[in-house]
Amino acid sequence: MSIALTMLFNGLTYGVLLFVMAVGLSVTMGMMNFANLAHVSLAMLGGYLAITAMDHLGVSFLLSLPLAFLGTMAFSWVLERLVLRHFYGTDDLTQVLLTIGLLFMSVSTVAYIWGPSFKPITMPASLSGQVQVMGLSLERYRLFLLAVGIALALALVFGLERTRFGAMVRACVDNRRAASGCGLNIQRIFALTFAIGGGLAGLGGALAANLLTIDPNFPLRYLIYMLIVVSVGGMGSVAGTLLASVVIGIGDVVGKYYVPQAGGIMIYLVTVVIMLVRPQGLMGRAA
Amino acid sequence: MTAATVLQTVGLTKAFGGLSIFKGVDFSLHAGERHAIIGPNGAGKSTFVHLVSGLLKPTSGSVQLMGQDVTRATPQQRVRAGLGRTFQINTLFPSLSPLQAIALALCERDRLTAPSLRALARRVELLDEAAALLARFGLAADGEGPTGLLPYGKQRVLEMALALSLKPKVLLLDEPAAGLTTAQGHALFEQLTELAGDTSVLFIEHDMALVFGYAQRVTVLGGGALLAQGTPDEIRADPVVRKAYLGH
Amino acid sequence: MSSHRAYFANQARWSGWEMAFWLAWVVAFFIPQSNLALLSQILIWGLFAVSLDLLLGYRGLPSFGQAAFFGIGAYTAGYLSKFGWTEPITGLLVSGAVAGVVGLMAGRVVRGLHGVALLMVTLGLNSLLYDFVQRSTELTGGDDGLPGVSIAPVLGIFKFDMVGRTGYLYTLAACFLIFVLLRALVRSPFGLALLGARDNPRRMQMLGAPIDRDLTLVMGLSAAVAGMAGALLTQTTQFVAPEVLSFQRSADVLVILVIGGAGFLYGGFVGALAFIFLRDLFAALNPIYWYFWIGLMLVLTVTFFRRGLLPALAGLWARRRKPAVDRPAQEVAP
Amino acid sequence: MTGLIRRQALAALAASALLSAPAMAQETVKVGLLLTYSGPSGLAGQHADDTIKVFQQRYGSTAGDKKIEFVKRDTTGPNPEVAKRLVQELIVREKVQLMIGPDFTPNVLASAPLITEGKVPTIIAGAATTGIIGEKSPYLMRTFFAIPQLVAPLAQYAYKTGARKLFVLVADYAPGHDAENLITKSFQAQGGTIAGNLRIPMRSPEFSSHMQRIKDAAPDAVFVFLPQGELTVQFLKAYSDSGLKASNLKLLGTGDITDEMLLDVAGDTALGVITAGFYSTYHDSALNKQLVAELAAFKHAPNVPIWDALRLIYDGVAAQKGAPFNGDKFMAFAKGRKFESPRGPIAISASNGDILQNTYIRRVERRDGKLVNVEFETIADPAMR
Repeated sequence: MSIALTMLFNGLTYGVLLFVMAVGLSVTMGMMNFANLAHVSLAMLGGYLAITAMDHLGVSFLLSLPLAFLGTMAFSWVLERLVLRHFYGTDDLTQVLLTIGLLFMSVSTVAYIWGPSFKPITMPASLSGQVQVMGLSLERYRLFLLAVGIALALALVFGLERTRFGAMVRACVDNRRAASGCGLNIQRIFALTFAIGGGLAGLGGALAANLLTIDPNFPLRYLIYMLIVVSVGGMGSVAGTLLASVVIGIGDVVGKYYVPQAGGIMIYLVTVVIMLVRPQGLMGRAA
Repeated sequence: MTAATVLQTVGLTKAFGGLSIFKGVDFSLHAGERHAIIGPNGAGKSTFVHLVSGLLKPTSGSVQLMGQDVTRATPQQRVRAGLGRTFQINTLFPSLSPLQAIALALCERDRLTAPSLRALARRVELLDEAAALLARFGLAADGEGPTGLLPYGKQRVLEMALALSLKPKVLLLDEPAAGLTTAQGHALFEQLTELAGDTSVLFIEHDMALVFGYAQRVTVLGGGALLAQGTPDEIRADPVVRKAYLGH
Repeated sequence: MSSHRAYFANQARWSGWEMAFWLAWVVAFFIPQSNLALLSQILIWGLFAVSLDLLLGYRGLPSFGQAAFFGIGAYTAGYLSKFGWTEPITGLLVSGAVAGVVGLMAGRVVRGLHGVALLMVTLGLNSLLYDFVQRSTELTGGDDGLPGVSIAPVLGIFKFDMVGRTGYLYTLAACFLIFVLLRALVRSPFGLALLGARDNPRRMQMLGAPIDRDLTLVMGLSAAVAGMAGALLTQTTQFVAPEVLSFQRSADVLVILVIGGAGFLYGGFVGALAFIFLRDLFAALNPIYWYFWIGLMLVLTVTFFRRGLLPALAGLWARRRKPAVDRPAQEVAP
Repeated sequence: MTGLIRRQALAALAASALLSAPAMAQETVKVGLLLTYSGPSGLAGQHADDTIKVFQQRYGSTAGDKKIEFVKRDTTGPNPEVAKRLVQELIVREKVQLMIGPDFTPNVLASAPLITEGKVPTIIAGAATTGIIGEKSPYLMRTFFAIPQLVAPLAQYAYKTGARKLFVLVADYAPGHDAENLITKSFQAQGGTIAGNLRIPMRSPEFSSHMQRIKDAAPDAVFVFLPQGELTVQFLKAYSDSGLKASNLKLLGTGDITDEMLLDVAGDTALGVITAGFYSTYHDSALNKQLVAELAAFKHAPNVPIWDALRLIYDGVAAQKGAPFNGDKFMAFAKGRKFESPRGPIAISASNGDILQNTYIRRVERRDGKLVNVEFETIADPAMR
């Protein structure tokens, strides 16, 4: 029984990690109807910023997380202002191809700046190894990840539900024309939302550095996972992305444990089935 | 002797969840008749046309077209049975020229669109028919330019030409004169009368001048129900209609 | 001939450009130093992109899984030759048929989808197939490729020689014949029906058009052509490995078609020429960072040549030949 | 398509022709170089280039009376279609007389027929699967390693040091399946039993379920075979995070999982891992120490298979002094040749051209601040004697 619980815990924390990395993309896709595949490159950037901060500035791991968030947020702001805002309203194929181009460019640029090999991350002792919780031996880092994930989910849900800015963002998601009709500065809201989404991806990348490996080919490896989480969850829905992340995280881990022959295809099966049954995703609005 | 009924609905109802927006309408259209449907906004006019053309599935009730029950039929099957319709908002083919659009409609009518290696250009009689149709609708000069660049008025005419090119037995017009000046509206209805021949026409219209000018019978819808049905004069005099719709 | 008949005949007739295009490939064969192996692969990429053009350009359906059909064709040709059916031409046709049948089935599955959902389902199906082929080592040889592929000489006479002469002529002939059939198809009422459904499915319904049947047929057709392109690759390289149905290949062919220009049937070849040639050039110039230039090329294409190189070139040529004043902005009608 | 090295080499050639007395036109032997420079495994190509630079700094670019000129091409990874085209380009248009690579088994299998038809002696320095060398083309040789050379000795070592229940974990791809069958057969031949085996997907970001399966099987040793790259780093991290490392369950693997390229990325998670490998930067020989020192300038380990391939080419070409270069003569010279490599004594098998070499059992230890594979047992290749 304890094995099943451990597997559930590991699956949940893996899902939380996917959520943090993907939620920004879900909001930008849902709100600005903009498919930004380069979002996964922003996650990689966050990973590199955190590692560089720790190696060169001697910053602790915990402090490197906000730095990764702010650094990627700033970069996302510039990227949106310079390039992406000219492509709002184009058809989704154009956006997909544009951002695949940006993704390819990010792979080479990062290899040029940080070198082609893997970047190791040194974890503080307090976050490595195992700890006994209710008879289960759980990894400390995953507990930390769960805590950060829950805090973030709550902050996002409250941020969107309770704050004025949240209301403005939701207004834009529902009906951009109406929102701009009643005086909302759409451009500024888009820019800010995209930057926050990018910052979240950066934070997700920094958190992922300890579980996944950070190297220039990070985007090529994890692009598909992020697309799956966002489309299965439903564009524009934070709760949908959270649900999809957890379902896919647990499905992947538990699937690999109990049905090893199925190997990695569980995640693809889930995607195809859900997309056929509910093309708009679990919680997305019907197209 | 009343002419044969070409289109009939019995107890036609449509409800979205609890909200029923179309309550048990019995309606009949006679062969060769020009029939107008009027009613305030939200009266269910467009819903009625969508239900009859098959773009919406009714919750209950039935639709008979040329004597066949088409309640569950797909739009394509209804078109085969002789139905043609236009749309309130122009739904045309932006990247095709009017000539190509009409040629496509004729190919669909004659069931020529199965994969084949025979070039469209070799079906000369069909192309001639398409060109002739365009000429009759006064669009001969614009045949080869992109539809997207046609002025709005001509696009409305093309919308009608497309529907008529199928030689439908029953033609549904969803506010054909929408967005046109009164003069253009009348010109469009003149062309319709002249070209429709023995096709029965059911049209939704707001402009009372056009309704009373061209319709032989009128149906008034209100709140998703049938308020009244009769000749233009009867409808003009009917107290229920005057209160619900004309306001005095 | 009255103007409307000329209008349609004009679209069907082979223009000077088209003949020059195919003649250039024949002339390239006789140029002594020309890299026939590279040109053959460009042709195969081009045909593969044309198969996607049927879906994307003519029916408006994007797909992230076109490599699945390419791979099915490639492996079918491989298995045929492994089990003794080494004759290439029939092998090519059988491979196309097998891929086509799978395409028809896929067509029925993805019928109601569009936009991102369609991209994800095609991506998912492609990934499932790739994973299966790569993992079942006993059946497909997995990563090491299918062992025992050898193709008999074409028509029993022309052996697949080292320099690639037979390979080039065989590929060119196959591509040309398949292309001629596709060209006739898109100029038939079926082609016009595809364009109509791309522009406005609702209007097509009200014209009584069987758009679902057409969609399944065009998926099957596009899969068959992709399968034949895959078979050509297996037959000319006498080898097949899981890489033929990788996600990377599906992404590359989409890039190629967009760069070339969707909806013109020639966009696939023009895009393949530009993409493969530039990729080879960038890779030789700077083997480590050439990905950057491919990405930049894609961004520039999507930004400036929104509808691809071909229409941009055609537009340029049209403007240069006739001053814009007396000629309406002639959209290159397919 | 002139590669970078080719332009420099051409310039050097022109210069030397002008300067030297009008001697008999010096013959140039062109050597094709097919490696991966881009994409996920692009690192190997770059390390090979540096190794070639060091070799040429030491031995110049002439062998005997002939000039050696490299023609470089990027196979962009396991891409048989591209590899075959590049091999054809090198043989037919560049007219290379020798070749190193292509890397990855599918690339070699696709190119073998061309290599045979072109009669171009080719040294494989980056593909380990069996059934290629000697079988697919008589002109193939290998300076890399064959999977059995590492797996069989490891099975013997494991049994000898007390392991009875072995858990086998491999990546789910062709070489992985080969390794799985080999380790299972050789360990059972020793009398040991397989506690369990697992094939993990090539792209598997999440490892906790795999670790749990190892714990369930409760083996006394774990054998691992993974491709070089993120899977290895993630496995080692998960192995230590899940507490398996702390329970000092012996971890055995082929040299790939503790390759110097990944050692400092894996960090302490690799400490104590026992592997069977053919080369360690810590190998105790003067030749190796000097090479490692010279490559330290490039901040990475030497690519020894490339180094040995160059050694073989230079010696083979020099042996044909005074006569135009001949491929078949080179093959005759190379087969059966024994020479000292930075990894230790090696030989090219006279029968099929595959490599014969010692297998070293090594453990990862920290020596003067750096993680290295310390060789503590040498198993000589029976065919070497």
